[in-house]
Amino acid sequence: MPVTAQVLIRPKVGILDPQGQAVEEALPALGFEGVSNVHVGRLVELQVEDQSQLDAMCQKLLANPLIEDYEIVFEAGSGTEG
Amino acid sequence: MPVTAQVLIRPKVGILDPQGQAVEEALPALGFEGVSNVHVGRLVELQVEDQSQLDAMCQKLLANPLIEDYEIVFEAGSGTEG
Amino acid sequence: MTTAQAPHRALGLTDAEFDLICEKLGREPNATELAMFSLMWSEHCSYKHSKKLLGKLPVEGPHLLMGPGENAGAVRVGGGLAIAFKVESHNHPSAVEPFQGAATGVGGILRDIFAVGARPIAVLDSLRFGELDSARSRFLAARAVAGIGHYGNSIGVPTVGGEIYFEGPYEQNCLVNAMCLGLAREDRLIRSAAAGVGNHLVLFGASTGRDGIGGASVLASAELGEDDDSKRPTVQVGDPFEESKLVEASLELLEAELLASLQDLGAAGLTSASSEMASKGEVGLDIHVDRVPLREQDMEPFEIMVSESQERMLCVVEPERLEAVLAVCDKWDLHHAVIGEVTDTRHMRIYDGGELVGDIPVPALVDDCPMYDLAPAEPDGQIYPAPPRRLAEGLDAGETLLALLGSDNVASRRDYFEQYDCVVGSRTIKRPEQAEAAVLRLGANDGGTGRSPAGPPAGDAGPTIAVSIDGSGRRVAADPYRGTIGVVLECAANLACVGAEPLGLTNCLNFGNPEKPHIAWQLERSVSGMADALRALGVPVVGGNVSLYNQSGDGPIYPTPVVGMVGSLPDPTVVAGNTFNAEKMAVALMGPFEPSLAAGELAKLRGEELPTRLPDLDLSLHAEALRLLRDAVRDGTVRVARDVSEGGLATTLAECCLGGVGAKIDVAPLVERLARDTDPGANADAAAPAATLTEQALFGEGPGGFVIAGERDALLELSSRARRVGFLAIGVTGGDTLQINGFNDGDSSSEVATAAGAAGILKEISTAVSTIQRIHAGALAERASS
Amino acid sequence: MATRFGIVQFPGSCDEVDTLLACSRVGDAELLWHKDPDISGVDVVVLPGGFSYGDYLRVGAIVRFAPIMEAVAAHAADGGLVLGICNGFQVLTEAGLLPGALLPNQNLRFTCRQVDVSVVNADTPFTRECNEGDVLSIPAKHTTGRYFAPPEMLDEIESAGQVILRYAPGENFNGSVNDIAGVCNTERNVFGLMPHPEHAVDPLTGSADALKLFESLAAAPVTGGAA
Ligand SMILES: Nc1ncnc2c1ncn2[C@@H]1O[C@H](COP(=O)(O)OP(=O)(O)O)[C@@H](O)[C@H]1O
Ligand SMILES: [Mg+2]
Repeated sequence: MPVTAQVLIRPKVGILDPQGQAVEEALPALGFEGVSNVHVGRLVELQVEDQSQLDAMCQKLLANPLIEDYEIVFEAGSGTEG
Repeated sequence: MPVTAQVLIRPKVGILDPQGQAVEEALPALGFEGVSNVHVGRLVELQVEDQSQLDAMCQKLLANPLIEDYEIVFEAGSGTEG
Repeated sequence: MTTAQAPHRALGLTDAEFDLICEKLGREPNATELAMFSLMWSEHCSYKHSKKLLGKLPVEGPHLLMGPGENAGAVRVGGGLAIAFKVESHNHPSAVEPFQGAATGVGGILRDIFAVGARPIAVLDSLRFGELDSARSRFLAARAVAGIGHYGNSIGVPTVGGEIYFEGPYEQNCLVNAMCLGLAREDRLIRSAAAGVGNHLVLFGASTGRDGIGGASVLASAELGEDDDSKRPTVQVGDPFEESKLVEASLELLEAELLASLQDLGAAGLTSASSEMASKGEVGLDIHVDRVPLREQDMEPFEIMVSESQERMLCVVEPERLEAVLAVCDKWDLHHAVIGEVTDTRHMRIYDGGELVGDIPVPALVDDCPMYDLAPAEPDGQIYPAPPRRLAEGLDAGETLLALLGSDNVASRRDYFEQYDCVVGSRTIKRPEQAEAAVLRLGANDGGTGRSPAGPPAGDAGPTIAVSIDGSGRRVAADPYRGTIGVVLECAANLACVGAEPLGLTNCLNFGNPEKPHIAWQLERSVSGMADALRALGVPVVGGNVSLYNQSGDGPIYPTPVVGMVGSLPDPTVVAGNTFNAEKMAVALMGPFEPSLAAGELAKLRGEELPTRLPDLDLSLHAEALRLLRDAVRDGTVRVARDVSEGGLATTLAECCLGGVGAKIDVAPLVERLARDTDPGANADAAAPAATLTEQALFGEGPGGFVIAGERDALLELSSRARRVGFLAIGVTGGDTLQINGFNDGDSSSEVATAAGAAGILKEISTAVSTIQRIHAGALAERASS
Repeated sequence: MATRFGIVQFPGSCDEVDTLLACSRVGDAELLWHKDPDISGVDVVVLPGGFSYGDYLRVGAIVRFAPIMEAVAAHAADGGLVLGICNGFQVLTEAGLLPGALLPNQNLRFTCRQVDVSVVNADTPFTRECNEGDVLSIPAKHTTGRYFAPPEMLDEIESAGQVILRYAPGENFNGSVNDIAGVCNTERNVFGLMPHPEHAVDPLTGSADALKLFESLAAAPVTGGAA
């Protein structure tokens, strides 16, 4: 049974995140105050036959472990936690 | 109390997603079989004072409704940290 | 901190160096001071293994405005304008994280250029990776190229040229060298010496994080006792958007004459930038690290001093101009802070919240690093293994030509350079593949700053310059002295092909570990070769960079000197192209070309071992040939010019056909000349076997050969002037095939004399131009993307 | 009186001086600062190429909130001419001044290539000096240039003659729907295109084919503009 998974990829703590900074600075100009700690990352959604492979996929392709952290999330009801 | 939120932004269904395709095609070469339906989107994480503003922020800035769908999540789902 | 813990060793300092530091200070350094010493006494900052050698290079010339020692050198190009330029390596960071490593390499070299007050107007790159059949090499190449494009494209500086090659010895240690050119009015060039006791030291640009703290992180763990995750060193990430604001702000500050001096923050961050400014100005600096805008909390003073966060500049400002300076920073939304002031102490004093946390005499930090003599020793034989054989046996000349054209080091680079914006700035007259060197006009936009709205007077393109970057690994590995001469000659050749006179050269010496005698020998011979070639050409070195320790368990890289040359030319509308563009043009081979198969592309594809020596050459003859060609391009005699490089004459001729026009070529004259040269006095049939000579003529490599084309009568006239340097009429353009004949393909029984005779055509290469185009275009792209 | 071009300089703009030079070949041109909303006296507003605000989050997304953008929108609403080139085109779609959106190139790469585009509609202020069917050689250089509009919108754009430029056969490297290289709004006073006409105004640097587009603008009667 293929499982649907989400991979959330975000800049590692301490790594420059110019995108997050840019968004944070743009929001007040739009009238949205009180927003902080903005970070922009990537979202990869996929269906896998063998969910045990996901971690290796992240390490090898989906994320860049040197500068990014990743988190694997399984869609509710579509599998067990890895 | 500021709330931490995740905004998941994904390409609208039906719009060609070459990034997703590229990932899907690269995986078998790395020895990962059985992966399908790959889509690549964006993840925005932020802290907001007033969570009722989030939807407007998405509409106005974080997503482009013509080409993207978005979803606001307040709690990270179950998952494994990488 | 005691020597027993030996953090200095982890920081790359020897015990003797550590003792010397203690002696200079009269005590042991604290963590902050040790961190600063370890950076300033590193090879990267002190050139402790290469400085003595570099003294051999000529640094004077009629066009020189600023020589080595400043952030970038500069030459005069006419019209009151100067070109500042420099090449730098970012090899090690690119091997770790190729995209960010290459991107920040471009960011760094851009800052060197605008630090001297010049607006960056062009980038070039020189890249080396392992063979493309390695997945790692494909990944590194693809990501490094993407990173260079990302930075250059986003900042609006065109990448106008470069080179990329694939060889086994770069598998573990790729080379990513980037060169930048900047334009300034001569009178606007600025130096970095700090001056004026009491002046403010202002840091502006990005905030400071733990980027690239690298080796110094041992101090963190030493101090903290254990590996605190939040303190680990991080990869430098580039932000070209921040840098584009930094360029504009810096140039605006200089234009308004608000700065006493300006300096970029590169490797070794604030430590190197500030102490070098102090050293040059013979002053002291007080720096308050608590005033530095930080991106991360709880940074230690030493971390702030060594951080390599990108996109930052340091300047010295007189008190009455401070307000105006900060206003410009605000206009461009840049962080800024007065982090210190100029003193007369000649000490670097580092304060944290008013507390003195470091105090080092400037000379000790900047000038007193011990200089080492190399211990060169020539190896007994070739130290590099033969490459694997890639070519089937028994190919005829036509098949060999196609194999070469499709090989990784010869095939079209379009797949790579198309990822670079080569047109932004409206200066690019010749883009990649359109000529042997990139050609740029300078006057189109401005009087030097590039942002003045006034256009040029009608029809005035201003001064025109040409630029090329070239390097060699395999040929230098075969013979560091002659190989390096070949690199300089190739770069000069590329300029001559567009009619440009070389004004200055920058170089990056990419070598292995200089403490090993064989590497020291390579380095010594290579620098000697560069010096001799430059003296013969009358070209000075304006600056450069040394990247050593490019070495891993697999051994050292090929020794790889990379040179970039800038030249000027009088008329931008008279520039030779590099493909045949009309029928019935006469084609000639000009120059003191003595092709040899040794160390060439064909030898590589055949898996042959490298020789330990390349043929001798007569430098004055080469210089004369370059001058003749340059003048012949300038007066319109030569319309098409391409220097013979990888894959030899046949490959070069095929590349000349890429524009769609073919040619009929007779190589007999060259074979004949080779026969004469091989065994002067002897009669032809006693010389080397005809097949070998033919192969040498078709695929042999070496400096000094030019395929040129022009009107028949004009070339005839040139031939009489060019006799001394070598001139052979070899054919005529036209048709849709490349036909090369006049040789004997492998039939050892026939004689050279027969092959040489126009009547004695035994076999020929006859290849459709469309086949040449397809093979040249397709091969690399396919392999690289697989 | 010469047509007055105002080229908006955003932080991260790259081609604003090139555009300024191109415009000054046919009229008066000046740079406008993104923080200054006063654009009075300007006949044609040009949003140049580049990476405004770093193109962070999504190309053209953040820039549309620059102080000057309100004035640009007002200028457009008054019938004033607005030209968006590359990043400027992306900004105009994000700002809702032009229909559709720009997506990442099919090849997922920044690609810099001289392309042929053909003039589909010569009856606009931007193309009046061209003839329908003219083929122009212009450089394109971008990572996010795949024009997209949902089917219904696309039908409307096509039937209203809003497609002004199309990539010639074989030239559509980014994968734009219907080979669209440039579109205008229904009123035909706002035009965006991915290729860079400012880099095709001088044979010395490759091509002068796009000069016609600037000449069209210089020849266009001034219909509106912010007071
Ligand atoms: N890494 C690169 N970056 C930019 N341009 C490149 C790169 N590699 C090659 N080029 C360009 O591609 C063209 C062909 O490269 P190359 O075969 O090395 O030329 P040549 O042998 O004539 O010096 C040249 O115009 C060169 O500037
Ligand atoms: Mg060459």
